[in-house]
Order: sequence, then C-alpha cells, then structure tokens
Amino acid sequence: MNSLNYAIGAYVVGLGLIIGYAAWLWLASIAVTRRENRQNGQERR
Amino acid sequence: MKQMNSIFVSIYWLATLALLAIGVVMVFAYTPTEVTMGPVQKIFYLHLPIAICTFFSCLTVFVASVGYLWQRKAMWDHLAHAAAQVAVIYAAIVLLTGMIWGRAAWGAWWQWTPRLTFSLVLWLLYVVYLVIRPSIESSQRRAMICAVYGVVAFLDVPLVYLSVRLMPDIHPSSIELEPAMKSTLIFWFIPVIMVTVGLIAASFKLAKRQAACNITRELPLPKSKTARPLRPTITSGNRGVV
Amino acid sequence: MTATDLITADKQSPQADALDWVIRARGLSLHIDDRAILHDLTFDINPGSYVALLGANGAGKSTLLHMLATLTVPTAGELRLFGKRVGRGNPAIRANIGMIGHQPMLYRDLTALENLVFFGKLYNVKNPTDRAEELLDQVALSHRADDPACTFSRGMVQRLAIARALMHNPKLLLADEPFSGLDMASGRMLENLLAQLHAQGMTIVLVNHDIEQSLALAQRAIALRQGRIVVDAQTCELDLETVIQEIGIS
Amino acid sequence: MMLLLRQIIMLTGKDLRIEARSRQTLGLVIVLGILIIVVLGLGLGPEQLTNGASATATLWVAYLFAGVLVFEKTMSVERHDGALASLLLAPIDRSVIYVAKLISNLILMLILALVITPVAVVLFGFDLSAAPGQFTMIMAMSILGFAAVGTLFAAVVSSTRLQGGLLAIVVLPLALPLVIASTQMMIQLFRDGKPIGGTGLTVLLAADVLYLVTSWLVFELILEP
Repeated sequence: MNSLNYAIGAYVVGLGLIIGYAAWLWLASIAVTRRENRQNGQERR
Repeated sequence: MKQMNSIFVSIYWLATLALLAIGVVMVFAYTPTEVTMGPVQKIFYLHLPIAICTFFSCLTVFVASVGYLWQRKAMWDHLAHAAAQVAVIYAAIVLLTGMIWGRAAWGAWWQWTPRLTFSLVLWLLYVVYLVIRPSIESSQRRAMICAVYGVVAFLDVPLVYLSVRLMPDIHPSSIELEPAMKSTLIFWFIPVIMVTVGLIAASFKLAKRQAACNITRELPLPKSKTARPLRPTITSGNRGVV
Repeated sequence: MTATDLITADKQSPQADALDWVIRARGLSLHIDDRAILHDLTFDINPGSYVALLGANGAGKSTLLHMLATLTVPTAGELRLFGKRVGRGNPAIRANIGMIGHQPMLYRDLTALENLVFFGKLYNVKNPTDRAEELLDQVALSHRADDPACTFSRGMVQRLAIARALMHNPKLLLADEPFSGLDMASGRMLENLLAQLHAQGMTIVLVNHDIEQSLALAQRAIALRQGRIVVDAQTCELDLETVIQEIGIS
Repeated sequence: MMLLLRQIIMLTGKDLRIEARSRQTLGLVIVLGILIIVVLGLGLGPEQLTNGASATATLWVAYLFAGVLVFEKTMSVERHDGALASLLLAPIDRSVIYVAKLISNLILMLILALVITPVAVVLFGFDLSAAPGQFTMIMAMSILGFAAVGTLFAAVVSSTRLQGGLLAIVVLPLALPLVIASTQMMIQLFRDGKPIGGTGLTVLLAADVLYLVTSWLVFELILEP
C-alpha cells in the first residue's frame, strides 16, 4: 500500500511548491505596495 | 478600475483552487488504480500537465528574450524573469514527482534514465538563468545577458532531449489509459494551465512594480535661476573643475 | 612639436566641402529602462569647428559622444554624418571618424607600430607602415615604435592614441575626456596637438569636465543638463560663471 | 568575400600575436587542464581509468574549465584598454569580430587539447587505441560547439565588470547536451564496442550548427564598447 503514500506525497510536494511560490509572490507584492506608498507619500509632502 | 481588477484576480484564484481540489478528489476517489503500476501511477495526472506547462513557460522565456533583444524594452525582461521563475518551480515539480515515481516503482530515488536526466538538466538550465540575475548590477546589462541566455537555453532544450535519448532506458513504461483516467487527465489540464498563466502574470506585474520602485527618482534639481548653487572654490590647481 | 601638416591637404574630399555641416542632429533622444538619458537634442556642427560638450557628471555628454561615433543607436530622432543618415551598420560613415578617450583604445601587448599598422589595415589604409612611421614621428614617439604600449607613460599612450585616431585621415575627431589622468606637461602638449589639428581644418568634438579649459580651447560650447541642451553658443560670448550656473552643478 | 577573409585573418593574427607576446592564457590554461586531470584521475582510481568512457569524462571536465578560462582571457584582452571600442569603430562587420575571436579560441583550445590529451593518456593509461579517429572527431565537434557558445557569452559577460565564475556558470549548462552526447557515444564506442549510432552524431552536428548560427545572429546585437 505504501505506493499510495508516495502518490499522496507527490501531490503534496507538487501543490505545496505551487502554493509556496504563490504565497511568496503575495508577500513580495505587499512589500512593494509599502515601498510605493512611501515613495508616493514622500513626493506629495 | 483598480477595484474591479482585484476582484477579478481573487475570483480567478478561487476558481483555480476549487478546480485543483476537485482534481485531487477525482484522482484519489474517482479514477481506478492502474493494474500494473499500482496507486503510484496516480502521480501521472499532475506530472504530465505540469511538464507540458514547464515547456510553455520555457517558451515564454524564449519569446520574451527575443522580444528584448529586438525592442530593448524593460517590459520584455520582466516577462522573461517571471516566466523563468515559473519554469524553475515547475521543472522542480516534474523532477521531484518523477523521482518519487521512480522510488515507488523501482526502489531508487535516482537513476540516469532519459526522462529523469532531461528534467534535471532542464531545471539546471533555468535555475542558472535565475542565479546569474542578481550578480549583474546594471539592469540594462542584466537584461541583455539574460535575454541572450534565455534564447540559447531554449534552443538547447531539443538538443538535451535528443542527447538524453542516447542513454540506456532501463524502464520503458507506456501504460494504457482507461477512459476514466483519460477524463481525469484532461480535467487536470484546466487548473494547471490557469495556475501557470496566473503565476506568470502575477510575477510579471510584481517585477514591473519592483523595477518602477527601483528607478532612482531624486527630487527634481532646484531651478538654477532661483537657488544659487554652491560656488566651486576656484583655486589655481583645479581651474573650475566640476 | 614639429608643426608639419598632420593631415595632408589633398585628402579633403570635395564632397565634404559642398555640405555646410559635418554633423546634423535632429531630435536625438535616448531612453534606457524607460529613463530618458538624452532629450530631443537638435544641433548642427559645421566642418572645421572645435566644439566642446560640457555638463555635470551624468548629464549625458559621453553618451552623446558615443552616439556621434555611431556606437550607440538613438531611440528617437535622426543623426546625419557627412551628409549620410546614420543607420544600422554604416562602414562608410565610420571610416571618417577618429576617436580618442580616457582609455587609449589600443592593445597594450602590441608595440606602438604594430598597433598603428593593425588599425591602419582595418581601415584599409594604403601602405600603413609608412603612414604609421610618419604619424609616430609627428607625435614624437618614433624612438619607442617597437616597444609594447604597456611600457608607455600616460602622456605617451595618449599621443599614441591620437596617432591611432589619425591613421585613416578622419574628417571628424571625437575626444572623450582625453585630459583625464594627464599631468600638466602632457595635458599642455595634447592641447597644442588638438589646436594644430583644428588649424588644419579637422572638426573636433571634445567632452571635458574641466569647463575653463574647454572654454579656452574650443570655439563653440554645447552644455547639457540632465540630457537637455541648456547652452549652445560661441565660447567667446560665455564666461565660466554662467556656464557653471546653467549646468546646475549642485 | 575576400575582404571578409582578409579581415578575419588580420584579427585572428592580432589575437595570436598578443597571446604569443603576453603568454598569459596558454600556460595558465594548460597547467589548469593537467591539474584537473590529475585530481580526477587520482580520484577515479586506476581500475576505472582503462576504459575510454571515463577518459572522456575526465578530459571533458578539463576542457570545459580550461576552455572557459581561454574564452574569458581572449575577451578581456579586448576590454582591457578599451580596444574593443576602436574595433567597433573600424568599418568592419561585427560578425567578423565574432568569427575571428572564435577561430582564435579554437586554435588555443586545439593547442590545449594537443597537450593535455596525451598527458591524460600517458598518466592514466587511457587506451584510446580502440577508436582514436572517432574519439578525436567526436571531441572536435563537441569543442567546436562549446567554443561557439563560449565565445558568444565571453563577449556578453565581459562587458560587465564582474566576470569571475559568471561565464562558467552560464556556459557549462548550455554545453550539457554536448557532454551527454559525447560521453554516451564514447561509452558505446569503448565499453560496448558498438560503432557510434546516427543520433549521437546528429546531436553534435545539430548543436554545432545551432550554436554557430545563434551566436552569429545575436553577436551583432549584444556587442557594446
């Protein structure tokens, strides 16, 4: 039966990488938004 | 407009997640277990679509690199960078799932079989693309080098595929798919393609915004008429040297 | 410094005299990564004039000079040299341009003579060795003809660079910060050499950060600030103060 | 056509004269090649070495790393005093510069191969006697493809002040198909004794043609002073 665990493991690895990358992108976009607000804020002051 | 856009994006990702979930349920509940290989064959429904989409992202890197070489616009470089990131992630998935399959089916994590070697070399090719980027400071130079690399690396892929087939293929395994399996496989293509396009688009937008932030926009120089610039001290040595 | 004629008079092809300009720039601009380096530059440089490009660091003067040397392609606008439009791949135009810079732009492992003969052959100059010997004599380097360029002092290398730039009898000489790193004596000598070339009808475009020296040497000054022309006048009408102020050296 | 040939000969002559005069590249590269072979040979141990396949692998590693050094050195000669700018100013075609530089690199790689291959054969008893002709042909075709890509990227990378390992990182993965194809063919040739199949040769040929054509086209675009 352990080959079923391997199959499950493969899906966990595959989808995990995709979701991990998406999360990383999301975090990076938050950081960029903060930089943008600061830069825009700077010029307006 | 911004508001509309973000709604669309969240709907898009929710739909993709839903489809992925359905796909997983189909694989483990609906599709019959393959008779000769056993449950490990279920990896195939994820492995094949991701492999196809890896090729699609490598193609995007190639097209974007050619675009940059032709038009020298930073936008192409951002697209190439985004697609390369997705290509590396997907190649890693193909490689890892392939190794897991090999482990389950033939007991060893790694064998120099054509398929495994191909995904390893493909992954290496595009990891190098990402690795060399930070070590080049000027953004224009970096875009240029990456564009040339992006072109040659993609043209390398068929060569790798051909040369890898020279290797002895110990386990030629081509399994017959029952109709239920076929439908699951086809179903799986939809979410995987949506994820690919979504990730490339998101990464592309992010790269563009990051580049926009990086452009050093000092505050505009004071108009020379109004603000008196510092008088340079004109000594005999440096005659009015700036 | 023998005042012999560095460029033989008969080489001036009649076609150049017919036109009243050597360089005609219309709306030249250059964008790198969506940042404008040069903005819509329009100017004419007529034969035999001595023009100085001034500006603070990063104002784009060196970039403009590289563009005049057809080494950089402008993203917009049109550049015409010697009556011909500059496009991709234009050997005919480049054959009339000589360039010197803060780097000698020659091979340090080759000897002075080998360098000159090599570049002469590239421009398919007839009997390059004689031409090289003649030029080495004029820049007072003939006693060092067979020594590798790496054994030369900074001033001697600069003189060799001028000889290399003149091997193919160019009509236009572009100089990119040639005085940087030169001591007083070699600087003075280079000034005289350039003045002599100008006297013999050579069109010179000099990029120099030493404003007073440029005003003293050149006939006409074009000052750039953040990629725009802010001053374009004869040097006699300009004084150091206004130029420094215009360039906006903060 | 004759003019192009003359210009290529002139430029290659200049490269070789500089190399002969300064003698920095060749000595360095040969010693590096020998060092790599000695280290790998010792590591592999005597019993491994007799068959030609591991000979190819060892030689390949030596050629790859020594080759990268050759490409880096011959291009840095151009960059050193800004000589490349005067080359670009000269009324010659940019592809002429590429072909001339490629030929100089190939000549240096040939000298390198002529020195370190016999060293490897003597030191470790590689018996290439089974098929020396095919061995040289395969290695020649692989080195040609490798040099084509190496020369292109040496020009691209050399324009950044930072060279270091960048060229090796960029060129080695691209040369992988050549390495895989040639080592597999050597295994067939030496261990299994079978004559080399068609696919192997097509891969090498396709790689050479592809690399030469792409480098030719792209070189025009990327060369900046």
